Amino acid sequence: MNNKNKSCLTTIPVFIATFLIAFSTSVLAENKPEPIKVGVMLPFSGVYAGLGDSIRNGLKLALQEKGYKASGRLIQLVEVDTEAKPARASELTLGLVDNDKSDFVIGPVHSGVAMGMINTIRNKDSIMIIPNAGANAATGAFCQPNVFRTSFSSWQTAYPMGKEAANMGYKKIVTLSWNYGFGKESLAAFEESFVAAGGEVVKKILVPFPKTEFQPYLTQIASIKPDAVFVFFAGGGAVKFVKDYDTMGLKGKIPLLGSGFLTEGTTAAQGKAAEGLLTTLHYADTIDSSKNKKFRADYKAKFNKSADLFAVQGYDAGQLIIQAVEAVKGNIEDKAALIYQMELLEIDSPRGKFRFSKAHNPIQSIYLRKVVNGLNTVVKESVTNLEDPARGCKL
Amino acid sequence: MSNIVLEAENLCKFWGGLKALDEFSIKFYDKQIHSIVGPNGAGKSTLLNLLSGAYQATHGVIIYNGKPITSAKSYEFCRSGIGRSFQKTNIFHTQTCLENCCIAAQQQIGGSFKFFQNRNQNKFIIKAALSALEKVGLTERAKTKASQISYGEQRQLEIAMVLATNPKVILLDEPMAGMGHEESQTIVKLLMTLKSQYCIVLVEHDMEAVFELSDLMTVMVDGQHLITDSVDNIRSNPLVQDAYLGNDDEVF
Amino acid sequence: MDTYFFLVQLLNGVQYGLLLFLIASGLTLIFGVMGILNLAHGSMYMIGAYLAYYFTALTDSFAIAVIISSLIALVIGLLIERFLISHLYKRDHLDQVLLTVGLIFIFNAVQSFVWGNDPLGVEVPSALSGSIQLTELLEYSDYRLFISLICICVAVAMYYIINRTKLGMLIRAGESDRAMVENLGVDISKLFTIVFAIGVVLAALAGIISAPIVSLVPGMGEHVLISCFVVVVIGGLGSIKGAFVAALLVGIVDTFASVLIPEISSMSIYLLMSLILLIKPQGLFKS
Amino acid sequence: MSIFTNKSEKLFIFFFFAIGLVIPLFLADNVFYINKISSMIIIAIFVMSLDYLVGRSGLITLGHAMFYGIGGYIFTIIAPEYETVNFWIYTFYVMSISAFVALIVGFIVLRTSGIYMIMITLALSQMCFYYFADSVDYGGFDGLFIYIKPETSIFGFNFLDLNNESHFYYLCLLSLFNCFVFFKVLMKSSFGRVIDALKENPERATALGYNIFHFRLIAYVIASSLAAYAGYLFALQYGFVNPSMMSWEVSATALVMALLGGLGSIYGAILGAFAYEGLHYVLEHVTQYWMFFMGCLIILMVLTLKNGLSGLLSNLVGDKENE
Repeated sequence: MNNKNKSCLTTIPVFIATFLIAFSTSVLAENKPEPIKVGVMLPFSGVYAGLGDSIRNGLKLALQEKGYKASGRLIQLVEVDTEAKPARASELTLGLVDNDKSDFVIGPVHSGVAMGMINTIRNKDSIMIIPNAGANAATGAFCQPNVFRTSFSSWQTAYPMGKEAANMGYKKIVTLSWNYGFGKESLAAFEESFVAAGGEVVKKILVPFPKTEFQPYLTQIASIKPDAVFVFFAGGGAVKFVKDYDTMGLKGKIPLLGSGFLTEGTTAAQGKAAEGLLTTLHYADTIDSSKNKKFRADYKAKFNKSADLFAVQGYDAGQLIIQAVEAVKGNIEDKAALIYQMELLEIDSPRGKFRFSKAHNPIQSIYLRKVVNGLNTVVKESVTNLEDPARGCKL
Repeated sequence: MSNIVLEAENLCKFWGGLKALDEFSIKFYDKQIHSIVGPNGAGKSTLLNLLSGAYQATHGVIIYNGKPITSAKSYEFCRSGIGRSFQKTNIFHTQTCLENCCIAAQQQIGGSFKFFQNRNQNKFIIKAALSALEKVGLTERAKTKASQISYGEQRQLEIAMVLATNPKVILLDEPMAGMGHEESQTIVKLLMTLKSQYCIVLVEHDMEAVFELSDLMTVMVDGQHLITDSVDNIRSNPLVQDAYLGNDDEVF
Repeated sequence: MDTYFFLVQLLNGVQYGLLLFLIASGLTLIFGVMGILNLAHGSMYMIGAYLAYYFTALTDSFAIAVIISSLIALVIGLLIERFLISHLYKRDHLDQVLLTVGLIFIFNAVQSFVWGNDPLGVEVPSALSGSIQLTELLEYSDYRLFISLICICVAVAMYYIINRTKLGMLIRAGESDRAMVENLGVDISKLFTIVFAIGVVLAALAGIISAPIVSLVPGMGEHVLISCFVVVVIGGLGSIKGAFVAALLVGIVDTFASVLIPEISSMSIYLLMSLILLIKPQGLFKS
Repeated sequence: MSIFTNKSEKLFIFFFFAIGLVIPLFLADNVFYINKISSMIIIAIFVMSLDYLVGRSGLITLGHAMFYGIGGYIFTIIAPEYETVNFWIYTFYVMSISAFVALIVGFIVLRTSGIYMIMITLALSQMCFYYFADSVDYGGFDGLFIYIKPETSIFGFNFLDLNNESHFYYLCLLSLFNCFVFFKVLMKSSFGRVIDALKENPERATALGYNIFHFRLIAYVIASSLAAYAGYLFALQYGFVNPSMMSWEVSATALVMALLGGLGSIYGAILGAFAYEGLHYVLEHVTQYWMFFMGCLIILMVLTLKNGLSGLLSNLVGDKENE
């Protein structure tokens, strides 16, 4: 009996304390109407956590340059961890919109989460800014007036590579990616332009997500002997794939092409296996502009690591908010006017200047890049001001 | 002589190469106590497990009321009227004695697929359970949890549960195991009264009780049938003396 | 597929299978002796890999990193058993499972806090960075062969320990009859401590030596855990021999399914497990 | 005849539903909390069905989320995309189809027991997960959307509007209450007697003439279709379904909630779901490393509480031992 009582005594205060914390934070958060609330919905745990960190860093850098102020109004961040779980997307979005009264919601990384968020936010007043998730539908079939994207559509990142591959003289190509939306969309976009340029995709391999046992597939590729291989992988999968491609001896024998995510934020972990890889993306580390150089220097100074694409996208989300608020002179309560102004904005991004398409996706240049000493260097501008076809969008 | 209720013909049970029961044939008559004795490992429990359907026979036939039931599922044995008790007390410890018997009675009386009727609303079940408890003399323990009654009482409850299933044949696997003399006598008396209504198959090591109770006895050795006869004939049979009784002082 | 590529794929399958065995062996050992389903097993794999990364960077030597990391894993295993799990032996097995779920949360948080969330990689040690030419295109790296060798060594060592030594005798006895071991006058709690620590070290060791060929990302342990379950169950819970056979089976089936029937390759190992359990409900080698 | 097992249960249920009934009045202008509590209630229904399976019937599964997901997917697939359908009719459809699926699945998994059953349920749910994740028609990893929520009229009376958060909340609360009463009645019934018996001693139950396979199958089908109902509610709440609903982590988390609440107590499922979800919500707003504290709290609770939170409550109220 004594023991039981003791256990009660220790557990109850823990509960009470945690619930008190909950209520006090929620009460505190409700009292100030003045500042502009920006909800940040990114993965800070799980497989995509690294991307979440970069985006948040970029965002903070942009806001800090302006002292967390736009048109005299303070900008406040409210962060939540999505854990990259689509099932939680709606609940968390509602939390930011209804509970925290966010004017802007920035997020997410994961396309599945993005679809859940859009579905929730479409009837709401808040404006959603997607700093990564590339699902074509987000600014295509599902496009919404209050949803903007500062990143890319998966179509944009892979379409130019098809032409480049044909230009390099490759006729037969094997494509490979994880079997999920982003990957499949990238392969489809690549195939679209590659076939149009006279090439042939001899085999399309879809690897179950998130499997990283690539050896059987690489052996299969070796038996097919294509002119080149086009892949989509990101994050940990990209690291593993590039390393495996090298250790299996295929590197240097069958050229490896990729959507830029193959070498984005991963080159340090990939080491020398990544050297020389060709990819296309809307950003490269060595873009020769003062904006990019300053951005990279500031980022390095503040966070003690090199900036990557995700940081750029987060940074631009921050710039977008500041410029939009300034364009309406701080009067963000009129959402229609705010959206109208946002559509007109030109963002001076480290990647180069861009505007938004009708579907609210950036019209941006795509670079052909090569990994040199762990940096994604510009080979050339592959397509200037590429606009996503926004298939199915009625805006 | 009364009629044959349960019968086994050429029953075999092999565990891999081990012959636990080999070509065993036996007949059980109504309203009699038929004891099965033999040294440890003779195959008595195996036989009981086969007769109660817990094991499937390797080959051979079990005939119950003139019909073969060898291939029936284990739960069908009880339904057709072959109840059994276990060597190791096998009751529902967290339930009351009454509830234990209710579980047993409900299968025969029905209602197991009534999802919304309170389990205590079926008076027939309660009645059958109480009468089973009364037969073994546990009426005043009805509301006590099975884990809280004495070991001897648990053995009685074990038998009460068999009775509550309204059986024709009762297979008892060492009902007196681990009991003191007085407790054993309670069971002996109980079995005496039950004899008039049921066909009872008794596996037991307590020879005193066996000789006192049995109408017929079967001696088993090494999974084989040695002899079946009346108690007096067994006692004087030299074959039995040699093969089993005389050599094993421990048993007596 | 011609014979040559068939053989290469077979090699892929065997190599993957051996690695699976190394990870799963600790899980099945702990379950067999202690009856505990250690869900935090995958987390120890992850921690092992990150420790290898950390100490390789610190000491510039993969070999030293292997030794230090294994020792740390041993200490972690001992601490968990002594201070947490040993309090739960008299409780329901599900309570022990719940405890290991709590451990998963803690390990994930520690990983994220200490090493951050970017994908990390470990360079293959230079002594093993060469490779063997298989076809005109394909090579097989020495390091992968080295891993296979380690896995086989562990398998042989475990076989020897369990079948030939006093500790092994106790382990086998502990699997079949706990009460008997106690009656023999052996301190069963000490046996449990040792077995749990060995299991944890095996998981960590798998993480450590595979660090150079995988990418280190948050949550890497959970993916591995499910594959381990499949291996352990197919082999028969608690059977080291079973785990070995099952790991090879899973590795080979997974490899060939990836190439030959890509439409259902994501389900292949689960299909295999379901089929085997339907035919042999206790797994292949249940004692 | 009271459906309550002990005093603590009675007290808890009384207070929980009393507070549950009035709480939307205090949160009228904060839709988020109403939504949050609704989703916790939905999870509680799911956990309750699992608790019945694991705690009352002794069938441990790590694939229960399969039915949670199936419930949502069935509705999304069979309901016409741009047409308003009736909630009750589709409740019937969803539950009967998933009951049918559970019948087939149960037929396979109940041949095994113990840890092997855990594993085979895990395997089947993983296969189901990959089936939906790899499918082109069902939206793959991105899932499917529900554009129009059903209406809830019965005989022309329409008293709940599912687009209204408070109305949806009351629907969830009612569902939870019904679920609780249903399980309690089931436990006290003649059927429940057999389930109790075969959980404690399946061998003896067989010897008494029960075909335990049938009873387990029925329990499995009941619990699974209620899990599907919870998944159906989840799909309706936010208007989408996703394969991650059936991932093994969801099953495992539900099991953790059931254990936290106290296995087999049924009302503990509510306690467990609310405690876990509440802690999760609080901690993730306090620190990015919420997992660390979550893990510590889980371990602390395992070590100090023997029968979960319901056991703790029982001690506090002073219930008699084992009643």
